[in-house]
Amino acid sequence: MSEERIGDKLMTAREAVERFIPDGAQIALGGFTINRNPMALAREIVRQGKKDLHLVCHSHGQAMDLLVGAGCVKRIEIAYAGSGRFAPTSIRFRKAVQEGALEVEDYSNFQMSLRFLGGSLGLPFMPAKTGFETDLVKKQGFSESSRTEPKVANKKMLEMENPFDSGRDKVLLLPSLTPDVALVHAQYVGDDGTARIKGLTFADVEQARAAKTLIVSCEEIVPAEHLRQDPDQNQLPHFLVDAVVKAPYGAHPTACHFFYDYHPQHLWTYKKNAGNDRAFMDYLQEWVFGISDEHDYLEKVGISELLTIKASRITGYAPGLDRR
Amino acid sequence: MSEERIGDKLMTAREAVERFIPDGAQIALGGFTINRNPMALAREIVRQGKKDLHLVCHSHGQAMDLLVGAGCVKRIEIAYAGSGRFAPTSIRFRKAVQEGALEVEDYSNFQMSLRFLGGSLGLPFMPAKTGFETDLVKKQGFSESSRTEPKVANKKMLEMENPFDSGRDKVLLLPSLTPDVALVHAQYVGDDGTARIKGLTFADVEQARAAKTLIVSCEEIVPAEHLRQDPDQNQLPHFLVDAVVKAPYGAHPTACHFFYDYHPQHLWTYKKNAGNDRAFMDYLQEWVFGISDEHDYLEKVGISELLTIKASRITGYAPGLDRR
Amino acid sequence: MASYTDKEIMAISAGRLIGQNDVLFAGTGVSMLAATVAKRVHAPNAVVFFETGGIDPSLDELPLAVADPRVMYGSCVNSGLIEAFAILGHRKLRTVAFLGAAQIDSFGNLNSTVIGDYNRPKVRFPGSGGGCDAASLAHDTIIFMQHEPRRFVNELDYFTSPGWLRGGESRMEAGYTRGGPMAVVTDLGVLKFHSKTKRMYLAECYPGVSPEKIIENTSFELDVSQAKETRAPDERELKVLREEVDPQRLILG
Amino acid sequence: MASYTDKEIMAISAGRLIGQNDVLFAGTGVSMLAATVAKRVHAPNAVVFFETGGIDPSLDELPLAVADPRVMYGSCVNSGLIEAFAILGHRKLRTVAFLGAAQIDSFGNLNSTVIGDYNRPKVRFPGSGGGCDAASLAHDTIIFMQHEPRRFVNELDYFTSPGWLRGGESRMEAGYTRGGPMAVVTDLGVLKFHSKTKRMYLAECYPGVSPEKIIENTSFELDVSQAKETRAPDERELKVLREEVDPQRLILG
Repeated sequence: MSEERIGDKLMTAREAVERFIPDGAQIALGGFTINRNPMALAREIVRQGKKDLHLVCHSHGQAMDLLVGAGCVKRIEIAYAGSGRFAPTSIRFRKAVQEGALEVEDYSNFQMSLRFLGGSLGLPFMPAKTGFETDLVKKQGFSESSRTEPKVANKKMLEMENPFDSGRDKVLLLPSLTPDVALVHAQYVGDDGTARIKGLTFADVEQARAAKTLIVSCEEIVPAEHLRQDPDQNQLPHFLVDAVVKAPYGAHPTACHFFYDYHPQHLWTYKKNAGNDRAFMDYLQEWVFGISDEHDYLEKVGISELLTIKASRITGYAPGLDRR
Repeated sequence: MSEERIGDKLMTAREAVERFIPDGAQIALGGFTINRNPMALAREIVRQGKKDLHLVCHSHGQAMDLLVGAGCVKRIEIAYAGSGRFAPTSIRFRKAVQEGALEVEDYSNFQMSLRFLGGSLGLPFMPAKTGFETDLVKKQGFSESSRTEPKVANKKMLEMENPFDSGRDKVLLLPSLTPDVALVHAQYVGDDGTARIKGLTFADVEQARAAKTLIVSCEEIVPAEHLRQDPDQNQLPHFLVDAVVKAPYGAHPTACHFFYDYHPQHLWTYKKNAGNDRAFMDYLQEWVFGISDEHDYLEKVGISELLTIKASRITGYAPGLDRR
Repeated sequence: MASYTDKEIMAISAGRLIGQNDVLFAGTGVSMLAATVAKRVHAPNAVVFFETGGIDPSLDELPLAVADPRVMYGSCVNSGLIEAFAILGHRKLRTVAFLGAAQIDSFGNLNSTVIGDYNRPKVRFPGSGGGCDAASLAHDTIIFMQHEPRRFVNELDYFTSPGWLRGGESRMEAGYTRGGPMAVVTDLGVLKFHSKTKRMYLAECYPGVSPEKIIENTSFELDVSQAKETRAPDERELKVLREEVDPQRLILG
Repeated sequence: MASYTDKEIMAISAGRLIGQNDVLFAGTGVSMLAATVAKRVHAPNAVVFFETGGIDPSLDELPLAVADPRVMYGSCVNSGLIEAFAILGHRKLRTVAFLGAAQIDSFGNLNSTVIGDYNRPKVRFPGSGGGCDAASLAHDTIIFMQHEPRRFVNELDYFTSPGWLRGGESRMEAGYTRGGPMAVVTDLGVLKFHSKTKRMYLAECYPGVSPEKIIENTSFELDVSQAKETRAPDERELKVLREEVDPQRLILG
């Protein structure tokens, strides 16, 4: 067992964002639509007014829409922009695309997941068998000039004959993703820095391993010995984790399995305000800029509301939660 | 929850081998050198005198050497043939290769693992960045005529420029593996057929998902509800499992984490006998042919020997086991 | 004869198309209802799984998105996205995927990305998500649509997910190894695809809906010669849907 | 001056080459000893991991193979093979891989597959295992060899794992992105590679071993002009090796 202790990796969200997220960084957002989004880190990125970010996501929701809405994002590679019933299409994303204020390149979920997998395995590209002859292949969102930038693949994807097949079997080749930064919210981090995600991991593990810098926000920091009693359940070894941010409710208003459900009341509030620019500015002022850190944020959400979404340790969600 | 119950998938090793393993089948062996080899199934394959099998393994040990030694195997694609200290090179494998009695194609562990991964994802090939200009690329073990057979890739591997890189970045392309049968020994199978492997999974999960037919032997069959209390730990959903064989000590003499350690005494006995043909025939007669089923086999190993390798529920191995 | 809403008959009609041992790839909304009611009424051995990796969950409460923690409870396996898509396309599984979209053409190709020019769209939708993957890899797909002329179009604004491409054998020639849409379930009826030409035709009209009404709501030419009337949802199907699957009417509305 | 065996000085000399925050990719046998003693004596923050996926285990008892259950106890992560190889080649990690082989040439290329003709070999060895992958992907490799002429050869019978290929820049031109052997640790001394030509040269002779003896045991021309004498293993290094790492002398013999 190494004497590795979390030590100087443990820091505030402010410090992690200041140190590891420069303007223009390519960022992979962990989580999926309304589940386990790295919201505390996203709020801090907005607070620090980061600019020209290049987001890479499969299916993303609240964190992506907040960053796009706050004008932090210049370019995004994405498969699905929505938050289930609470936003069939992510509202600020939709507005930005329709106003031409955002460079978008569309892929499918499996394609984006394979691109992260390829990056996590040190492979330059990955084959895929989905989307032949669709506009995902034929139409381009990024301009030719963007294609010359370092973190942008020089081609969106390619089609190729399968050299191991005598017939006409074809594959698409997808450029791998190696993001500058991956943001992951996990339930547990050991005091040696190792992370354990409970419930569905989506593509967080591939994103985390593909990234140059990995920031993990978490609900709890626990003795490493506890996590080492069942290492099968731990996904991210400490030497891959660059920064750990203790952030209870750090995924709010999205869900965190076994800790809290998604928060319908807040998601409806977001939906109500995101529809027009003025109301959205008020939302940002009230829930991001006007708040110095996550404790104020949670005070503002209020304990009674937090209790309504308290997840059962058995089911992992809040049984009987009013979700209308 | 589906009403799916294990029902007619539960069968004896004899029935599973009879029904699902024809002569000439391509078989992926789960486990790794001296850990979690599907030994009970391998012994049954030898007992039924299966012929012309085509094995595909990364680093394999006892099960592979038993099958090769008993003359069941015509062709093998492998990265490493050995059982750690107990056989730096697998003894019957070495003899068969030196006598020209076995077609062998060498790959590396990462290459074979990527080939299984490609097969599990429905992809025809996988890129790799290991082994450029080595003889793994340049020398061929399989004859041109074998290369025309259905389950043999038409090319061992190919080299290709990376089309997403302006420079001279290269990749190797490896044909994916979709074995006719995968043999996996797991600690637990639920009574709905779902399997949970504890400890290192090696490439068992990729092999199991890449295969057309999946046979899982296991230490215990437990209520599905138990496994469903923590689905994060289950790797193989019931609808991928074709046959379940209850086989306590089914990996002996290799280890099964949290159940039993590898059995040095038996592995040294194997090593002593495998060196010459006559002695090896005696070993097969004594430990395979002369035994009708696994209960007789365990009687023969003997309870006191089994107690010496009884694994601790905490460490997963037999603390203080004499391994000289 | 019990009364029922559009969503109810859509969910139930789709549910009837499910085979005993199918593996159902459920999306959100009506497709979630269809998969769950199919399992409870027609095919108890069918397995519902979600593209996020929740396989065969208990579904005590209805998930409102494929990433809803409710897809993770009581499941046999909680895997990652990649493993879920591997199952979706697994050659030994009869996977049936439920899809929705903004537009559909006469060969069942779908648009869930934009209306207007891709680089400066009039309307932006969420995008493919797992839709293109499901349409590419599943053994069969069932598509849910509101039956309106602006949705049943001659030409898609953006081609997101593959149906039968240009009809005939064009799907297989393009590189796909299997699959293709089995049916389109709308609020007016059920449409299927001609076995040779792969062009959409009207298979069923819901009670009280005339083939003419369906033609009016379809921009491309539609063969209605084989249309029969759909059997109305029966008591049991409605009871399961309303009391067990969506008691809070979260999706039924 | 304490007495010591070949294996002891080999394990300890290799251990001394390890940096503080290295991630050590351990094989079986002597390389297992070297990784463990390096960690306990020189680099407590170094992390030992195994190609089977056992990462940073407690190593209370010495594993006898990379798949020994002892690599799975007290580890921070138990992953699969693929994840382990991804870590081995991870661009942000200084991974140091320990390798052994049957033959080595003057550029550190290795043979662990056959002696004689590949299709009908005189002697068959286990094969690459993870050796070729480690030699291809690790930040550095350290090779353990018995110093004999039949092992230090002009030309390999089979080229299994890449060292510096044909020397100079040939490794990078071949498609590798980093790595290459840092040192060869034998029972007679320690050899390194010229920074430009990448040809092997003698860096250290163990106490009592003359450069001539090493030349005698090397089939190819060897530059011994820079050879110094290795500092003998000290009390502490031997104590840790004998009492903590391999008390049963399972590998030390």
